[in-house]
Amino acid sequence: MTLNEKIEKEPVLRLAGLTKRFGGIIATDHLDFDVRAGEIHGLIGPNGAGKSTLVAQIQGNLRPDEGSIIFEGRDITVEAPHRRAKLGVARSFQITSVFMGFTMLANVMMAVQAQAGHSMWFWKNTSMDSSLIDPAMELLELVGLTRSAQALAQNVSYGERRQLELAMALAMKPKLLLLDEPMAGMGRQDGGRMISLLETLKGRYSILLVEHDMDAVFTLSDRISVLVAGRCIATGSPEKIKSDAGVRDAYLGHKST
Amino acid sequence: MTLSSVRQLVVPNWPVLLIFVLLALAPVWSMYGGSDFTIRLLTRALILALAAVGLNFVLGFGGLVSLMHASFFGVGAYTVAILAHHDFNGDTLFGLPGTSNLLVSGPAAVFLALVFAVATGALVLRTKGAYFIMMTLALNQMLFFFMIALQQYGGEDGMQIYLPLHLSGYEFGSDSAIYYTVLIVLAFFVFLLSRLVCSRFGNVIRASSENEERLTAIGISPFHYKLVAFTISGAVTAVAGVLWAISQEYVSPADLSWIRSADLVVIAVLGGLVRVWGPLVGALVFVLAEYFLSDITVYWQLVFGLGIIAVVVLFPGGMLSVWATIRKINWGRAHDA
Amino acid sequence: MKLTTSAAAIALLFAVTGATADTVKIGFISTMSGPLGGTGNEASDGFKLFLDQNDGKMGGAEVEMHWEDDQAKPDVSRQAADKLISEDVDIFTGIIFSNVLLSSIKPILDSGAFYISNNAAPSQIAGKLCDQNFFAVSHQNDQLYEGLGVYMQEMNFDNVYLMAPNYPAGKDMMAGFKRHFQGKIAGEVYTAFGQLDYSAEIAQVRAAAPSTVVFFYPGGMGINFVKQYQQSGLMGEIPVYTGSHGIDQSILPAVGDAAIGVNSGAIWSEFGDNEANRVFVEGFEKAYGRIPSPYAAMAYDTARVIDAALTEVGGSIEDRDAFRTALETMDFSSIRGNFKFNTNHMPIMDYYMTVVEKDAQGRLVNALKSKVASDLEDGYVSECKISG
Amino acid sequence: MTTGLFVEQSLNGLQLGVMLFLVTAGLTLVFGIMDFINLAHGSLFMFGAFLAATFVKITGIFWLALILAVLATGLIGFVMEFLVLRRFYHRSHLDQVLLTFGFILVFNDITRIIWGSIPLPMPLPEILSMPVQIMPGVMYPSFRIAILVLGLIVALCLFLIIERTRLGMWIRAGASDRQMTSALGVNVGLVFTLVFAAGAALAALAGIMSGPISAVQIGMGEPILILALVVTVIGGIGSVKGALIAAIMIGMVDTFGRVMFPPAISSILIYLLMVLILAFRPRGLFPANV
Repeated sequence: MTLNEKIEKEPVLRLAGLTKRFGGIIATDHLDFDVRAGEIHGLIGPNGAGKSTLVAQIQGNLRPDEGSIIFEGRDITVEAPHRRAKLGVARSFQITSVFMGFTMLANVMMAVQAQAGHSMWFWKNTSMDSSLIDPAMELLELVGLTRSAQALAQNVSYGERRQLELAMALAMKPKLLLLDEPMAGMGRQDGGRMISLLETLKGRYSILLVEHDMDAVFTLSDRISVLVAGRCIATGSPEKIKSDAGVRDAYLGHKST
Repeated sequence: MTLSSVRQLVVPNWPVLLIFVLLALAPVWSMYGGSDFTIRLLTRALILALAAVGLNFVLGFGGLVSLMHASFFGVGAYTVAILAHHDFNGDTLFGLPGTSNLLVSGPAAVFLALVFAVATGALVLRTKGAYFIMMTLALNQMLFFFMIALQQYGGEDGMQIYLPLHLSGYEFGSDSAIYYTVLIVLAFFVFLLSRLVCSRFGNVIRASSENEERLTAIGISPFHYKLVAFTISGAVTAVAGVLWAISQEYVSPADLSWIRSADLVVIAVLGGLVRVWGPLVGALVFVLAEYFLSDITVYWQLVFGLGIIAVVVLFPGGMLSVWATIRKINWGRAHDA
Repeated sequence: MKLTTSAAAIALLFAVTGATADTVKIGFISTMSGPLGGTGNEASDGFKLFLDQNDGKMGGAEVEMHWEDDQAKPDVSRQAADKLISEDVDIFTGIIFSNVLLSSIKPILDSGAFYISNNAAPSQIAGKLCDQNFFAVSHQNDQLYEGLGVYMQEMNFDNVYLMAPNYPAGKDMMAGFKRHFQGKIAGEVYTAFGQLDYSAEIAQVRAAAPSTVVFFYPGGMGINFVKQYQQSGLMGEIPVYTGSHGIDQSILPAVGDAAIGVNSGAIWSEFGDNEANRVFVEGFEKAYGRIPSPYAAMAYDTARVIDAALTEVGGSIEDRDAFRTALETMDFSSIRGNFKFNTNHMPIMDYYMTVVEKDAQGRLVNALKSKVASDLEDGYVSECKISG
Repeated sequence: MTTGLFVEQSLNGLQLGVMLFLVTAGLTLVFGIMDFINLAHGSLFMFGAFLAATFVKITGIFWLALILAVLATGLIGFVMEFLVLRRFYHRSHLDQVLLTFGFILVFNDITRIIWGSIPLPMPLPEILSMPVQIMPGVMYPSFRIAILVLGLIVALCLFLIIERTRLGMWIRAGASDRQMTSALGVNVGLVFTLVFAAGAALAALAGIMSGPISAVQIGMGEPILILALVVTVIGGIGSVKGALIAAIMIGMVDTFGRVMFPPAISSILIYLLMVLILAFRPRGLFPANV
């Protein structure tokens, strides 16, 4: 392996021995795991496997008990969530979490503004600030929300709000995108749109995709990891995971047969 | 109804211009047919409006229900009064002479309010929701009891300002002069804060009231922004306190009681939180309703209370939403037809 | 608010028809609404009684009454004062609380109107900041306790324990007491204003074992204190004394039998033996169905002072100097007995001792025991320089 | 301070604390379970005292009046909840504050229209009118001992109900997760109405018991309300255990503070305590819904 290759293979995110306990329950159990640059890494597992807990630890809302989180070669285990966001860890929420009283455009503008890092500006009216509006409109176009840009987030459909989540995450020019069930609760049509949207992102972003929709995960992912009871029982290409006996027993068995 | 659903209400900004024009004409009207008292009454309403506009910056836009804004009001008023008191007595305070010059005591009042707001804000902003409400109430009570115990400045009796307050020699000769000063200061801060809420900083404040978790996830830690907003808000309310000292020539602990804080919240909510100038409507309604109702019956608080309940039940967005509601009805009709 | 009494209505009619020359405008600002509204209503009832008994006239002049509610808030009182000033009111009265009075008194006096106080008269206004147009019919604050000090000094009380709320009036009252009382003070305790529970302080009293307790607790605080003191079983062991208004009819029914045996000073008593007082007390009981409190009595006496001075000047207040001279020099017989205005326009008056007992009908009353001081002056008269 | 005096002051603090607990219990339950800030809780306290004073006058029997007034106030609470308040559980705290602030104004004036503005008499029940000796040389008012005992009984009953009964289970579940509770098929609306009525009855009980030792007057509920809110947040919103501990803490601090410090300090002591506790524990001592 050449040096160049080694650098290329140095993952965007690496978890080493990550452990999180809630009382007697172990939600994350000495987990070793990585996300490589430019890949979509699917994360699946039955309910209660500890997927959301893991995402929260990577984002910083939960502090792990043991182990470390390395982001682009830098230990961010104890970094505050807004600092991680600044470094390039972006997250979309499992339960939709946007600024409900803002318009769709204002939501994305907020994220663009946060990324730009100049928020102690007191005078300039942002509703005419093209340095916020233009990138925000571009992102809305990317996720297909141009038409509802002026609608309040609380008045649009659930699917559109999920798309908005994605646009906000992208606005942060993330180096790692944490997508926590982006298709949850979506209808067939919306779900299909989301899949093709994520496909266009493939290769441009490093993505950790947590999703229940197996079709989506297997279509989109470069690699897939299977989480059961806080442990990673298998990692590999979709084909490899499909044929893994252990995975079938622990997880796929219930669903696909 | 949450703040975010109130934000659905479509309220245009032009009525505030109309209100200001009418207010600017009030002294002319009072000269022909009205009475001087109208000006005094409106002055009181406008000062309370400014105090509530200051409060509304954190209440309506930051979602922070502060019950300590009377203490900022009091800091403003007492600073002016205490400096004037030492000027009258010809003695000193911490080795500094007193003054009745508002160009000195006014900035001093605002500076003290800024310091007080930063110190208390750093404490209260650690808490949320009902705990925040109670933290602010407690701090307000502490300052209130402190001023009551401070016999040197009148204790519960309060203190009269005996020397005329002036701007480096210019004295307010009439009630109208004070009125226009108050009106201009109010207009200035309404404009200033209107700019502020639309700025990047304002976006962060509004976003923090919507969803702090989301804000953190996109890389902004709201604490410092909220602290800056809380400080600005306190300072604006302190400016109202300074105007209060000018207009009343008397300050007392009653001016910073928690009841005054609650009044300011009522004024802001009654007017409407979605616009910077909402509290102006609230203050006019509050002061005029109190005045006319108390002329009609000793049980006016009963009527007033029922009025508050009615507004909360029927118009959750305050008086501003009366407008939006009417518009909605008209729109509905047009749509049906 | 029962805004327009018949008197005011009639007066208004006259005002409209242009008979302004013989109309006197009186502004009565008091605490009518809210939790503290009790005393203000007592005062306005007393004032109204006089008008009702005299066909709405004072000294031959028609009276145009302007009733205003101050809600016990200084800024609301100031607003009411501003309004009445703009309506050219001649005489102001009615305010109960010192801080409320202080917020409004400067603009009132600046307007050239008179303030004739039925209750509030803090030490500033009796001394350094006295004014030629400010008169107190009722008392200077300290006077409510000065007579008690005189009495206890004469009776050689010793080892006395003082208790009052920690606010200016509380300090004034105790200062008034100590001005004449030279005996030993066993302890002096100031409690938070508006305190509800006094058990801790009462336990301290028991531990200090004084001969007597002198307390000043107005309104609800008085009800709390006296009830709790009686329940602690100390009432029989360590007698309690209070100044005038200390255990009056505005709180006595609420305290109930617990108040029996409380000694109280008094600048006025419902049993005062003079014709004017009988007219007042009987008239009040008939009109309102209760025993008048000193707040009602002082407002009634204030109305009588205005009436007497207007009589002197022939019913016109246009000549302010003449009206002032009348107030200063007239021979006025108060419902309290001897009375005249001092050079600082505070009253010079007599002082009585009373004790709470049950009367023949089983009602609690402050039974009159003795007159303990005559021609009592306030302590600030030397500080006042009213320029003629 | 002698031992006797120390014991007496400790009893005073404890009794004040238990009294505060009686007022706070209902407030913190309503606050915790329905997420509703009820500023009119103080008005219910006042109604309890006024109604009891009236029933004492009519019947002459304190304990009968107590029961009648508790029931009547509970009924008032029931009606309030049923007609208006239940529509506000999902509204913001701000709207709730404003609504119940309006209720305070209305209730104060209604009280004045019915009973007039002069405070009402409320005598001690005959058997508790004399102080008793609790230690050599220490006499203590028997009625205050009754408050202490009653308050502790109420605390015990509340614990048993909340920890041991099905209703209590719903209440605990409701306090931590409302949606889950309704998913369990519990008639949440009914539970809420009952809890509110019970809270009103407890406020009334506190008002009645404070009647014989303090003034039964308009506005008597407001200072108590502020103290009850302080106790609520120190204890942790929704926690009955927290309310009991915080109430006794406040009672002790206030009582000894008044004896040991000048009034300028003692009057802000409890607020200082609250600010300090919340600065380090922003959700109170015993946060109920984690």
